[in-house]
Amino acid sequence: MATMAQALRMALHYGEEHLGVTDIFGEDVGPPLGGVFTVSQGLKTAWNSPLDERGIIGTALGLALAGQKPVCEVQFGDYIFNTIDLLKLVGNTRWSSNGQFEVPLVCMTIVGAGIHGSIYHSHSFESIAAHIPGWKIVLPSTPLDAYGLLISSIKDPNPVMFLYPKALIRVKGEELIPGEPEERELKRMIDAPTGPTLFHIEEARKSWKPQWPKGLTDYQVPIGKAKMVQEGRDITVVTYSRHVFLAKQAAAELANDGITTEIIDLRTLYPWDRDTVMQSVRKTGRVLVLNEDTPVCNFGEHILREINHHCFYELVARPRLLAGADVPGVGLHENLELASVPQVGDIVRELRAICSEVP
Amino acid sequence: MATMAQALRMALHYGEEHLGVTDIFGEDVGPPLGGVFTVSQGLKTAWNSPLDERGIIGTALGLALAGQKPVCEVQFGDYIFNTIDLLKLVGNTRWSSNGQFEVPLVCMTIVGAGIHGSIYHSHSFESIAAHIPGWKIVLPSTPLDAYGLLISSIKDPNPVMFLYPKALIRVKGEELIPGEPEERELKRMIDAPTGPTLFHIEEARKSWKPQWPKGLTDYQVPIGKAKMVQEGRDITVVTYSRHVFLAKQAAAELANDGITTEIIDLRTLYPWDRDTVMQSVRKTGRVLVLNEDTPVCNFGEHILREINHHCFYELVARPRLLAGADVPGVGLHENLELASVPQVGDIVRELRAICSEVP
Amino acid sequence: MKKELKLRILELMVTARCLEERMIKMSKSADGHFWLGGPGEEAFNIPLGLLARPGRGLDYDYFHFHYRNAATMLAMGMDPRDELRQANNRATDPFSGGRNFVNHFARVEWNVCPVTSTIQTQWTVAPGTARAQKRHGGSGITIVTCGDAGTAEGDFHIGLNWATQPGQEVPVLFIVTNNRYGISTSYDQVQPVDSIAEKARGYGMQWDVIDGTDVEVSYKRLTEVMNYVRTERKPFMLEAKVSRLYGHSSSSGANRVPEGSECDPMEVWAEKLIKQKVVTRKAYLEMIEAETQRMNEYLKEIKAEPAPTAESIYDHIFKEGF
Amino acid sequence: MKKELKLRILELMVTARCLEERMIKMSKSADGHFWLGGPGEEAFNIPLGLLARPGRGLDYDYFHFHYRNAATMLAMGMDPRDELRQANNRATDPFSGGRNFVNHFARVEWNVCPVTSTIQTQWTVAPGTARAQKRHGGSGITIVTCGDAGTAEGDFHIGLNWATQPGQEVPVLFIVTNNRYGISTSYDQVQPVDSIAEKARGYGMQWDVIDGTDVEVSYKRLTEVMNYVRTERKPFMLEAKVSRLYGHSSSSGANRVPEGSECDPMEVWAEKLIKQKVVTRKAYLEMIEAETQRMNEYLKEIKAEPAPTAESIYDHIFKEGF
Ligand SMILES: Cc1ncc(C[n+]2csc(CCOP(=O)(O)OP(=O)(O)O)c2C)c(N)n1
Ligand SMILES: Cc1ncc(C[n+]2csc(CCOP(=O)(O)OP(=O)(O)O)c2C)c(N)n1
Ligand SMILES: [Mg+2]
Ligand SMILES: [Mg+2]
Repeated sequence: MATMAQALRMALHYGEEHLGVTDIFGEDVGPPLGGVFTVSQGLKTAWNSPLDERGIIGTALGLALAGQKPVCEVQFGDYIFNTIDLLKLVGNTRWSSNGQFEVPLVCMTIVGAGIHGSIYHSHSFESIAAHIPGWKIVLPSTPLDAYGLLISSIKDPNPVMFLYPKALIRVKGEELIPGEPEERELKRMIDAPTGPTLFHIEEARKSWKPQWPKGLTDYQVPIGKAKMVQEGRDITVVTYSRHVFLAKQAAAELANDGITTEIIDLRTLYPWDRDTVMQSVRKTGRVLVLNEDTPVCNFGEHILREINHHCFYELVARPRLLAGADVPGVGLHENLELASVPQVGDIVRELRAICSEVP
Repeated sequence: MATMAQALRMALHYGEEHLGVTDIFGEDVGPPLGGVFTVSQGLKTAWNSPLDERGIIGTALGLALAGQKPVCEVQFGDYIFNTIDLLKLVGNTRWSSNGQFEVPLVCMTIVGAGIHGSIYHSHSFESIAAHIPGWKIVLPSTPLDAYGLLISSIKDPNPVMFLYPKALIRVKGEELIPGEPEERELKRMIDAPTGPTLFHIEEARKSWKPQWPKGLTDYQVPIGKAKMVQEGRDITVVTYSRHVFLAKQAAAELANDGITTEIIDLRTLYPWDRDTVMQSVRKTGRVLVLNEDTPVCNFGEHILREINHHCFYELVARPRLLAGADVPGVGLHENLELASVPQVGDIVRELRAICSEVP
Repeated sequence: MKKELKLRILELMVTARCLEERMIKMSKSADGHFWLGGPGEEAFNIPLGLLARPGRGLDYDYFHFHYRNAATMLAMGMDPRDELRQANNRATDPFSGGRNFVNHFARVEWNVCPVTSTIQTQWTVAPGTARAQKRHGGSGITIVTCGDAGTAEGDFHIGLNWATQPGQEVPVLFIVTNNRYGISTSYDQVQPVDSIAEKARGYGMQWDVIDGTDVEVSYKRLTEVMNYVRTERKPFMLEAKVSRLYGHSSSSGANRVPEGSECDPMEVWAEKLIKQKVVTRKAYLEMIEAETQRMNEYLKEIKAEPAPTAESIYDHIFKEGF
Repeated sequence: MKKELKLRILELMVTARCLEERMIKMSKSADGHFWLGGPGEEAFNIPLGLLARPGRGLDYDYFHFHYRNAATMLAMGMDPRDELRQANNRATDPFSGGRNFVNHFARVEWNVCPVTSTIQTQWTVAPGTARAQKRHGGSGITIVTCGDAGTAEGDFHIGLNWATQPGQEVPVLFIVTNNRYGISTSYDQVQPVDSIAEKARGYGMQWDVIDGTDVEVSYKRLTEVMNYVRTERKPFMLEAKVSRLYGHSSSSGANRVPEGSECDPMEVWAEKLIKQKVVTRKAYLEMIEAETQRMNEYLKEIKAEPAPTAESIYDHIFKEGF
């Protein structure tokens, strides 16, 4: 099965070939590297930008204003925070011009902890992103969703912030992407040759051309639709990204006690799927919102507010948020990382607490 | 009574004279203007920076690292969004260096709508600010609190984000600042002479020197302490800044129906006064959180989460947030501005809705 | 320069000035709330507009303006009523529907990208439209303007750097209108060197500094440099020294600077044309009178147009139903 | 250059190299997780450290380093164990308590400001410490380093601009160590001109470009320019051409570049000193052997030191009880 990096690469290729993508760019996005996580290897419109995130967002906006279809990348979500004013401009351009100018761009950036990334390769970005009006925001957890959401993002004429999880970028999927060849075959076809040093890599890739799978489709995951990961009767977990998998592990533990957990993978954070969430909460009456961003003005607090507003009298226990610790960063040592972002044990603890709450 | 601008100016003067403030700087902060809102007129350490917010925050950080005590200004909160990465660095410097480096700086910026400021002179900043770890955040609503909080901010060895409301900057206080002279006298003493053009202003101010009131004190409003603006039995409003006054007007309307409203002015947003808020909510069982920032990942959602967590079983109605509209900006025309940020009528409507909610 | 052109420029100067003065008055009442604009820059901004190629799409020029470009817009053919509609924040304001401050243009039919209040960000956006133009071919260029103080932002460097990438030089005309002030802060307080444009050299970019209060100098040099950018498909940086006759904005005293303290390019040009007998003093004064009158009437007219509605705040955030 | 100094520099080079190689090995196991550092920059970075004046407060130099300055820190007197403590993220890591990546120094007793992962922001902070130093008087200066690719950020312009404000020029030594790469992107792809330092001219700032793989050139020019900054109290920009012998970081293949493709300044210096009979080849090889051994032992030693605890994540966010 394809990894998320391969899935994204195939979706970008599909975008170039069939959806009018004109520019895929960012730091080290073009040859020879094709992205620090291999996402943009072998793509015909990929190019290397200067090391300058403001210039990347600004140029993407300019390209979009001139009718192009850019997909830009900020190498790590940790380095997007010098562009917030520009992201606000991107988000308000259509509205400020009273509907005259479209800004059909996609901004991709990799987020989250879980790989010993230390202070500056562990940041979440969704909470601040969601506070910026005018953007749609997606954050897939599987290669198939990553493919389908990227196709949808490219097709969307509005700015889309495409976040994707660092910890899952190399994880293989469990579902086939339409048109995806067999695993080793896929690797042979679209993974660029590598080497011990940059010099070797450059050399090896000079003559290399990817062989793109013929059968790729415009398979889409609609923006705004959550995924029911597993159904349950007793409690709902609303989460996304890496924590979908941690939630599943926690749910498995609770299952031993006969507690069944419903898990919702939001996939899109703006606009998010209120229907699926509210329906589930109405059924279970108990809910944990789970993510790894820091807890003050956390996106989960937004979800909680809406849940409270719409399901207050149906809740049988306090709804809760389990988020990252309120600290300035994720420390490098494993002890620090594990204590800074929710782990399976923490999730189990919270789920049990909610389930055992007696009003 | 002093306006908030005069109160801040006096606190800055006190800071220069008695609390070791070394630099008060920002765009147009020094002579001849002394700040676009007159806050820094006549101050001996005030100087004009280049038009560059990143440089302002970076230099403030550098000065603080070198043992100075800078108070920097970003001319409008609307223009602080190109510095978020630097604000994050300021907030994580002490922690990242394992406690070695102190960053004793104050960053002042004026925020909020209410003066026909259009898209870029109406922004709120508290929600994003509160998401950045390592900062204390204050936002006064009266000249006396502004004075006392600025003294506390300067005395604090940690970075403090000093937000203050555009709509109230010229409003006179109702309480005397310790050592404050009579109103006309104060104006004569510390307001710089003005003129029809910049040329006249420059000329007039060449020979001008402020006469600082002798009796100013280090009157402090402690960071982290909310103010009980008025007591009530039926519902609690948790708010701050300009909306304290709108809440009072709304409460006066409700009083006609015999509903009494308790109003809390948070004054400090990080760390905020959980005790005062929870105590009030436990008493009234009903709560409206009120501010004018946009609603997704709004600081009020953070407060609501905590209220829900700590007072869930004491609430007799759904707690609510009344915030700004989820739009990319505040439009210039009055119709737009009034529709974009909560007005008295909106507050009355929400308060009535909460009070009439029957579980 | 042909006589007709000379006269046309004078007429545009008068229109621009009368329009701005009309809006300054509005800013002092509830009619406008606020003003900032371009009196003192007309001798440069009008030639710029006359030489530009407005239109929609890659065959035309793209514009990323500062908030002092009303005269440029007029020279490009803007109906002064449209500007008044924005100043009076009518729903009919074609640029922003009553949302944005005056002189914050946006006109998709002319490739006029939304003027942003955030100083200097336009320099970071401009290389993007120019990159699309370079790829497209033809002679369309990107024109971006800014003030002197704003060049302190990092975006100044970013614009120049992205416009000069090896093998990817893009056709941007970078313009700094240097009025020697940023609000109250004088050039001498914050700028280390005599000219801002000189920094372009460090990027291997051509540059020049001109007297932007002189119509003929501006027209000639703009013709040359626009031709260079159009044909070489490379960037150029032009700094124009201009006046700021009404101060920064209505918030910092929109009153004429003291007589003679700054050059009024309209007066200078009018005197020149009177001397050259291109126009009589009487005709010039009548022109001012007539344009003042016209603007008053326009204002009356547009004030009757509908105001934006409360519900409209939600319009145009996202494109739906694609 | 005295013989003792020559030998001292070689020793430091060997120590720095053996330390980095020790850490590269660690990065391939759970001992380190990650590595990036400075092999290839020693001929420049060691003279820099030897000529700097570490200490606490305004009478000393302030440092805002890039993540390739380990050799500088060693030359300033750093115990290699401290670096290993960070690489192995021990609680005893004096720079960050096991929180930050290797080569992210912070040492308040030496005015070494925290190295940030955010490329180039240090250039926006440096004028701040220098402003305090200018006001204080004396000869303390601020030293800030960065790579070539990072100079594309707007912060590059900001640093130069704030350091050259009229009447407020501040004593900053701006250093670009140009290894002609940013991760995988070559200098030629993204830099429009031959030298980065030349941009300083546009700010009225002195500048120079040197061969940073040559010890004597580096030592001499650094002596001169540091003297200029110390005494003139004005900024200077120095670009040093250096090698990147182990690639960008452990994430992009921390393996030696192919033999001969980039100059190894340690080998060059050793050959020179062998020729000059300052050292024998045997002594040099023994030195490497001994230092490698020392680093292995240090690692064993520090691995026994305590790990940071989970609860410690909340330490040092705010200063309490003031
Ligand atoms: C990023 C940003 N910072 C601050 C401001 C506030 N501001 C508006 S205009 C201005 C001065 C601009 O001066 P200059 O660039 O010289 O242009 P001029 O107004 O003189 O034409 C300032 C500081 C802003 N609009 N945007
Ligand atoms: C603001 C920011 N953007 C991106 C990165 C990711 N990154 C780390 S090092 C690097 C390349 C730096 O190249 P250069 O400035 O030449 O320094 P060198 O590593 O070559 O010494 C990049 C892109 C970062 N750390 N910070
Ligand atoms: Mg100016
Ligand atoms: Mg480099």
